[in-house]
Amino acid sequence: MNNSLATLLPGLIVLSSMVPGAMIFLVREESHLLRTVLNLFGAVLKLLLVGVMVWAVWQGNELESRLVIAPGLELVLHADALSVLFATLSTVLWLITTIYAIGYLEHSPNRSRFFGFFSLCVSATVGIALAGNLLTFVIFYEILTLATYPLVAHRGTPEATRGAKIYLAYTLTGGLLLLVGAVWLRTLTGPVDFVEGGVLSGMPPELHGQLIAIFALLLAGLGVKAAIVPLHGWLPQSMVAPAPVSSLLHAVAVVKAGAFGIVRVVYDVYGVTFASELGLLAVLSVLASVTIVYGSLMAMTQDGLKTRLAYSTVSQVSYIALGASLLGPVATIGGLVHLVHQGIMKITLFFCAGNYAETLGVHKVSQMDGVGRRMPWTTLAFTVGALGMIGIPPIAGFVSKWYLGLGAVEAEQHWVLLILAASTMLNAGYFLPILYRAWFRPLPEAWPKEHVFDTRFETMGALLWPPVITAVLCLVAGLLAAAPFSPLEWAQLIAKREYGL
Amino acid sequence: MTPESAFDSAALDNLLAAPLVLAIMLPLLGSALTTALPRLAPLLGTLIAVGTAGAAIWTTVAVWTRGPIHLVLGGWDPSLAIALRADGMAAALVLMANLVGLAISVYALGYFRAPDRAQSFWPLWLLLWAALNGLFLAGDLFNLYVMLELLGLAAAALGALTGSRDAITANLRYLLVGLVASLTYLFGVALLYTAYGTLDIGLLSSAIAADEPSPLDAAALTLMVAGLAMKSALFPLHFWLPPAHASAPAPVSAALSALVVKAAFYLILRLWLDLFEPILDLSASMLLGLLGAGAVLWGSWQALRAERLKLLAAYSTVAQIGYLFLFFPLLAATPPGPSRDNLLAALLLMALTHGFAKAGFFMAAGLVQTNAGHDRIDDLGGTAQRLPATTFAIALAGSALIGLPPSGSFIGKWLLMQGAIETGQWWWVVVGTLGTLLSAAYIFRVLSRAFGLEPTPIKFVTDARAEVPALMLSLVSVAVLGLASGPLWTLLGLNASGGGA
Amino acid sequence: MGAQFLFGGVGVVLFVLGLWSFLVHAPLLRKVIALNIMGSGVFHVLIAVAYRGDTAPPDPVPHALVLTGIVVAVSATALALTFGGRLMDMDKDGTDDA
Amino acid sequence: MTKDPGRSGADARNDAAAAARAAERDRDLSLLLAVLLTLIGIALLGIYWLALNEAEGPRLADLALGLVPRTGVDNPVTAVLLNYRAYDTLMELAVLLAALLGIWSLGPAPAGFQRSGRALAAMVSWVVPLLILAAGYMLWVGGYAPGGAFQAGALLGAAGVIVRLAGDPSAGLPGEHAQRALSVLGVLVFALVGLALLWLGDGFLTYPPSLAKWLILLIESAATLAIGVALAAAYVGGRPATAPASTLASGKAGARTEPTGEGN
Amino acid sequence: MTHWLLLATWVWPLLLALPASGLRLRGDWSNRETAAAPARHVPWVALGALPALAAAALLPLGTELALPWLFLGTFMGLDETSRMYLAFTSLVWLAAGAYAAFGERGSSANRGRFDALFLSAMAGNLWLIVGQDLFSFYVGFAMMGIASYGLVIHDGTVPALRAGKVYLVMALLGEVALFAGLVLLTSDTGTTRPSPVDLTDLSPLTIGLLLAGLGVKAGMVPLHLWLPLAHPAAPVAASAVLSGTMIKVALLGWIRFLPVGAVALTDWGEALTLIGLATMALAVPVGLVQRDPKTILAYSSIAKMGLLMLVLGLALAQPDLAPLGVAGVVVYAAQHGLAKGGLFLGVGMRKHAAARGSITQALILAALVFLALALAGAPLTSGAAAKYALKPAVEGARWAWISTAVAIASVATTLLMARFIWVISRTEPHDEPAWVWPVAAWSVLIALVALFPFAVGEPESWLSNADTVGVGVGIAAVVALFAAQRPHVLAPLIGLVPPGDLLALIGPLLAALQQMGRHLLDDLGLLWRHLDATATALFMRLFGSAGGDSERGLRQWPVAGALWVGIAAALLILLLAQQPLVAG
Repeated sequence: MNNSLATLLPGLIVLSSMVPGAMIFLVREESHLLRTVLNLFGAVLKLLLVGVMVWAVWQGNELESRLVIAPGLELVLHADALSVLFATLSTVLWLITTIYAIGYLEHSPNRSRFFGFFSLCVSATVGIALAGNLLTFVIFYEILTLATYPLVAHRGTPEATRGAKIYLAYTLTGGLLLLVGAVWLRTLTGPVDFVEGGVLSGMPPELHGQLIAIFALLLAGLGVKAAIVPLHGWLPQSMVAPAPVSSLLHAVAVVKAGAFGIVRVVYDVYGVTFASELGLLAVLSVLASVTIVYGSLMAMTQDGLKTRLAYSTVSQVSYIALGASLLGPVATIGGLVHLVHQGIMKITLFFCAGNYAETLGVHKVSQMDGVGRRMPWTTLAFTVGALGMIGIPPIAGFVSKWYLGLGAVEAEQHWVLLILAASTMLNAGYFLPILYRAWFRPLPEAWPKEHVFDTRFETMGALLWPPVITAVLCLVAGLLAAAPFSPLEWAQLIAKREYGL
Repeated sequence: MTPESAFDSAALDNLLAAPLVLAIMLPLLGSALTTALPRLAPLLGTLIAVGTAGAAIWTTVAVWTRGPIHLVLGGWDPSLAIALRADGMAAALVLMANLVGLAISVYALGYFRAPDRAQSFWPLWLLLWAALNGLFLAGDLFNLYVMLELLGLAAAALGALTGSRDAITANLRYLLVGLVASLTYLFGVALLYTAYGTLDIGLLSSAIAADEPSPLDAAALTLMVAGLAMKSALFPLHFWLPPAHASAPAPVSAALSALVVKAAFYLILRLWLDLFEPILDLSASMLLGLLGAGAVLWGSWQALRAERLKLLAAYSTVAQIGYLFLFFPLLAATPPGPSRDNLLAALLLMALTHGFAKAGFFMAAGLVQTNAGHDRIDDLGGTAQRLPATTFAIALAGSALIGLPPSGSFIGKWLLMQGAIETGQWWWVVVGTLGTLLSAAYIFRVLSRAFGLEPTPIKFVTDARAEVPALMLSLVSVAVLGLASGPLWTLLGLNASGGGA
Repeated sequence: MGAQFLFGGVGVVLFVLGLWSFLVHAPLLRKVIALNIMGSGVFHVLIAVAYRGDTAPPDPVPHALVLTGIVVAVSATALALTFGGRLMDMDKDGTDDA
Repeated sequence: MTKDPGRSGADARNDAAAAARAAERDRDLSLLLAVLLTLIGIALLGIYWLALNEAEGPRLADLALGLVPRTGVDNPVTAVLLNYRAYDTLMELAVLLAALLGIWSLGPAPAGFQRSGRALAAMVSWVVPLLILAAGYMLWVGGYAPGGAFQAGALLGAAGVIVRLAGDPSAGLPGEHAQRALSVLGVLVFALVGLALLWLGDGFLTYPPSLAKWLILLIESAATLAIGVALAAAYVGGRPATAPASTLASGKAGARTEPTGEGN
Repeated sequence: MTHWLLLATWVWPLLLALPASGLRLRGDWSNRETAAAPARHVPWVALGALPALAAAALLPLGTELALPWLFLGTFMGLDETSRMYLAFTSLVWLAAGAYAAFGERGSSANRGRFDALFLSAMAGNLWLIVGQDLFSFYVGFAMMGIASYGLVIHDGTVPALRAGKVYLVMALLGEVALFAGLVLLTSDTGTTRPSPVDLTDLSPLTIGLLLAGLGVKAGMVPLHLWLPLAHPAAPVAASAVLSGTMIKVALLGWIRFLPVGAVALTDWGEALTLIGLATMALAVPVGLVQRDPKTILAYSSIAKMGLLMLVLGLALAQPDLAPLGVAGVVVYAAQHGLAKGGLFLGVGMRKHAAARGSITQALILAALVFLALALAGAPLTSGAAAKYALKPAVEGARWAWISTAVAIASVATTLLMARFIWVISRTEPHDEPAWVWPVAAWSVLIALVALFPFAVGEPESWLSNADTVGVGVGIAAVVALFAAQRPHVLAPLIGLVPPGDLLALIGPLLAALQQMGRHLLDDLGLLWRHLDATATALFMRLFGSAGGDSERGLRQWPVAGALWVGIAAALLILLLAQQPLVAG
């Protein structure tokens, strides 16, 4: 691989959406075409670049961009297997979400602002994915907060601004705790990059107390975005955002960034073995488990479709943390692969929820009677996503669940199986009634607010295809889990490297 | 440097002197010219602004390439004559002040439409500018007094430019504060002259270092710092600042908040570090740190409670100055070395970032005010949404004020926290964290107004002459200072190897 | 030495007195006068430095400093008084809290 | 932001109560301040005493006096003012200019005083030329004896004050343009001389000994005029009227009630 | 290339599911009438099981197909057991498919849904049979389980919905337990395609979870609660496969994932035997008092599964019995699958295929009697042959009384069948047109049942079992006579135990628990909302603007000055404190 390209590529990947994003701000509101071109150009370019990166990392190349922002403070973008996993996920889903958003927001105001921040948001996410040290991570983590705030507030209704404020209060506080933790850690270690296997295991025992405190800070900071109970309060509130934003928040960006950060900290900063020695993993696993159960329980009580999905996210994302909290490569694989699987499944669900809202005005579960008749393809996609969430094979969700379960047994934490079982039951408890309503109940006399599109499809094409595509992805990710370049394969590659196998 | 050698190297001196002298004399001449030719004031003023900024850049380049410049005016013995000196710190501040000044000038072109206001503004503004450059480049304690007075008078006069009762009241108070403060400072100078018989900072510094610490040093330092602390609005002596800055016209507010306050702070820093270091111990620095902490918390809190945008910005200045004072106890507790260098650079970086950001913020706020006819935050919704570029500038500047990455103050805060943890003074971390949260709260209180149900803006920039300078300044504070602050270390002549631990 | 302390000491006292007066008295005119008294105090101290015994000529530097200081004080006084006058014109009720 | 909200009755009552409380507080505080400042004063006196008792510190006097012959003037104070520390002086002129500009920026001048009676007018017509003459002398004498631009300027200013007291609202000053030009003359000449010297290679404000005397004289003359005009104009207390002074309305001509610039 | 047929067994029905569903991409969606109306119904569903049948018939034993890229690594193959399973499963699905395609009526929109779900369940059932690894088993199991839920509630009636709910909860519990069991199994053995030898070291937890997880599907008492509700509630075609094939997969799972024949699990084996006995002991009496013929059949299925569990338990406890025992279980399962499938389909025929009193009805009734006899194990029927296959295991058991128990059970089954015939013969048919294809398919099934003993069984088995069936028929005849003359004596017994038996006991308990849980949740929710509201209000107040000027006092010169002087004094003191008062 060309050397200069190797040092530029990670940076270019971040810039490939940031630059079009910045340009979109300047686009006049009515220049629909120009904006769409910019959007898609950025998305496709990024996808191509990520493709090159995947290939390069697969070949074992080191890709790294470095920028000294101050002596001792370096912005490092580094492509390793873990970053590639997350970066690819965000990039692919961004492209799909962009198409969806273009359709979704076709006639709404402030589109330039929306798409500008939308692009920034993805740039930040990819930056998080590629961050090569804690400083870089913190920087992009905060940028992500900032870039998503306008998206959450986009609608401008009082609820939207309120939700956005709450979102911000949580995430900024979290970011600050993360910052303090990162700074503190740095005073102990000096500048260190993320290294597979961790960097802290050599620390003298008298510092272990501090390291535990730092972990608590980092976990608190990351836990806010990862929506770990009791730091999850923002997530249901931010459901006021437009559907593409929710999709992005839940599947690709914010929540994932938190979970990804936990993975990074556990594996590449502390080192999973060392973290286990410090007793940190036990705490994390308990927190994750509580979150999994709590989120599901709350989801059952929600009538709003999006809030139900939001609580579902609370629950599901903690699978990733759970995977990180179990010592052993198998659990690691489970957690990591869920990063991807939860992403594609949840984005499918949110797309569908958006379709219901946009096409029929259906916002609540109780309004969903018979939607399967009216919007069969959307509902089919929703069904795939929902069953995947429950963990029904051969959809992707099962794969994660399997590896988590196996990893738990491997780590001799049999109680985790109980959590998985409970979660499965609860997921079924809040998803299957939706499916039942959608497919088995008769159609209502009239939909709450039906929107007739000029199309022969059940809804606008730009809205219909994204969920269908992601639903197919859910199936493919499950059915071809053992095939090369599947998320599972990547997760295995990462685990192998993390454990030095 | 003996007189002979000064004469010998006159040619070189001249060349080196030119930018320093021009940076002070050009605006002074400009002030005279614009006074004499009021009709041409905007044109002349702009030309002079460009020239002055050029001289400032030249100064910085000269310092960058040749190291600190020390220039004795008149070719007399240095103890007798007045010296100008430009080291890295001065050069950095001069550069910031002049770039901000240039932006303010361009902005003012659009802001002051009424000819009589413009005629009043330009000469005073250029005088203020001359005073600023003179202050930053001065090497003589008495000359500093004159510069302080010039600065104070010009600033008060500019602040009262709106002619409203509030403005005159506030700026009369400001004038009196300036007078009493500079007299107190002068008293300290007089005591020093009594003891050491010279006014040159360099000579005094070595004299103080050579002598035993004496009570007179303590008294002089106390008087000078007390005066300057009042001028730099250190909590709780900031009482004059919010009304004065909030009632001034926007370009003036920008200059006052971004530059003038900074100048007084710069003098304290110089006294503290250059002149009186031998007689200082931790406790005195701790006192300043405590006051700084009070400023951070109280200023941010007040900003959060402020009803008007410009008042908010003014209180934010109080808080930001507080951050700068937090560095004093850290500097005192850190032995010379990379850590101390980092702290010093971080301090400067925060000052610079605040300079750019606050100026941008005030300019944008002024634009909002002009557009809306008022600046009550709660009623700004529509205006903020009509002016995307301005809101964007507020957002960017705001994130620099909060210290979110990738702004320069993020780096500054990072190093501040790092220093605090390294020296065991962890309580400053708590202060910084709380301050950051509060600042985020007040900034986003404003920004959330930009998301409403108002009509969509047609284009990004509506009034380039007014909006672009604000946007550029904000952008500099975020992007340039945040991502490329490395050169600052070089400019300061610090060991750029970094190394946190 | 004695004369020097006498002159300078008076300067110190004047400064402190002026400061007290400045802080305590509300009317602008009194404040301005107090400021000038403070200034005088400082000038006294400076002039005391210039004294080098009865035989030697005095040090001209402090003299020059004092001269400069006086002009600055005059300028500031003028501006402050104009401000005050402007305020009084605007609002006969009082001087606000300045 | 500038509108003065009319205060309601409740506010007024509250204000009254608050004022009473404030007065009481001020009494306590002034006592506290007195004690504090007394202590600080005593401490400062003590420190000052100690400092004077120390071995005589270095002084600039010998150096300054020794170099006077090379300054182009004979009066050491003038040498300091216009040569050793000429930069200070230049800036001091700028301070004066700043004050004047500040005064001008507040609006047109208030009305002048009642035109003087005959006796006063006669006296003024005698005194003013004398003052101008004395100013000239002062300027000249500054080269070798106490005196100089400031003293001269002060005399000129005093002349202006007298004229205004005698009833000329413009204090005998010329029209706006001339006034503006004269008031910046000092700064302008001073700065241009300095820059010219820099341009010529001598260094900023570094007079070649041969020209020093004349350059200083030039600067001093300009400064004198500028100071005089500035002081007089400052006394007038407002922007010079473009129109003839007599048309100024009496009373509250200067009390502007227009809203702020940014409000509209 | 023929081994790809293994893949086709389950891919084909899955692929058919999409066209069968009748979903259209384009249409006039805004029109309510046309939006709901699907495309023309095409009977794809009848063809779903063809590749499976072909595979069972054509592929040689030992055919393998490894697809490591598929799912988590898929391995398909055909051994004795799976071929037998594949054969009877595909036959039952084919017959039921024909019935579903032509016999099931109802709104055409719902038919598409039914067909798609039917095909999905079929695919799952076939996948788990041909798949030799545990992932295939679990995928198939789950697909089948979830899709069946849709089949159970298809009619949307209240009993169907209730049955569906019970089914779903229990099926999910079963799946979860199976999941955990398989995870533990993988962890214990380190492979996902365990041979019996690999399984010797299974932990008790693993075995328990596997038994319980599959036990739900198998109708193991007390996990059978869903079965008597769900099987009758489903449409006929679905009941046929539910009872005929789907419950059998539990046995397949046990055979594959328990160390049958590899090691003696005495405790577990005996426990399974006793549970099997208990299952029979409960199912038959309860079945006898049911009204609905399909419920009776369902209980019969439970009883039969009990029998098979019993035998499997014996094999588990005594490895020497395993080869014959497992073979017997498989044969019996096949026999029961075909016969039970036929019986369920026959109920549908009886109800709808022809008018009352027609020849067809008579023939149908006769066929039902034949099937019932086969199920009861009458000589010359498939039942006799199958039961004969079980004999070695039963007689080889350590517990001698097992044979007696089995014989009693045989008698009881006969009684149950007699009760079924009694009920079905009194059922009023409501004939519908166009029943040719279902009847034809059914006839083929019956023919297969009739041929079964001669194809599979050994000749000596043909005439076995006459005694027990004879006793049963005799008792039945006596009871029938009695009942005909004195209906009021036995009448109160009918319906004494509602379908789902124990559920009636558990129901209130669950309801009470649910109530409590809801209260608790409500209270917690209230508390949380209160806290949340308080926090939010506080937060909003912070963000809200404030009035007043809090620095008015500070701006008073004496106040500010005192602070200033105080700070200066403090600074001075701090600075002086570190140096001697008199310098030098």
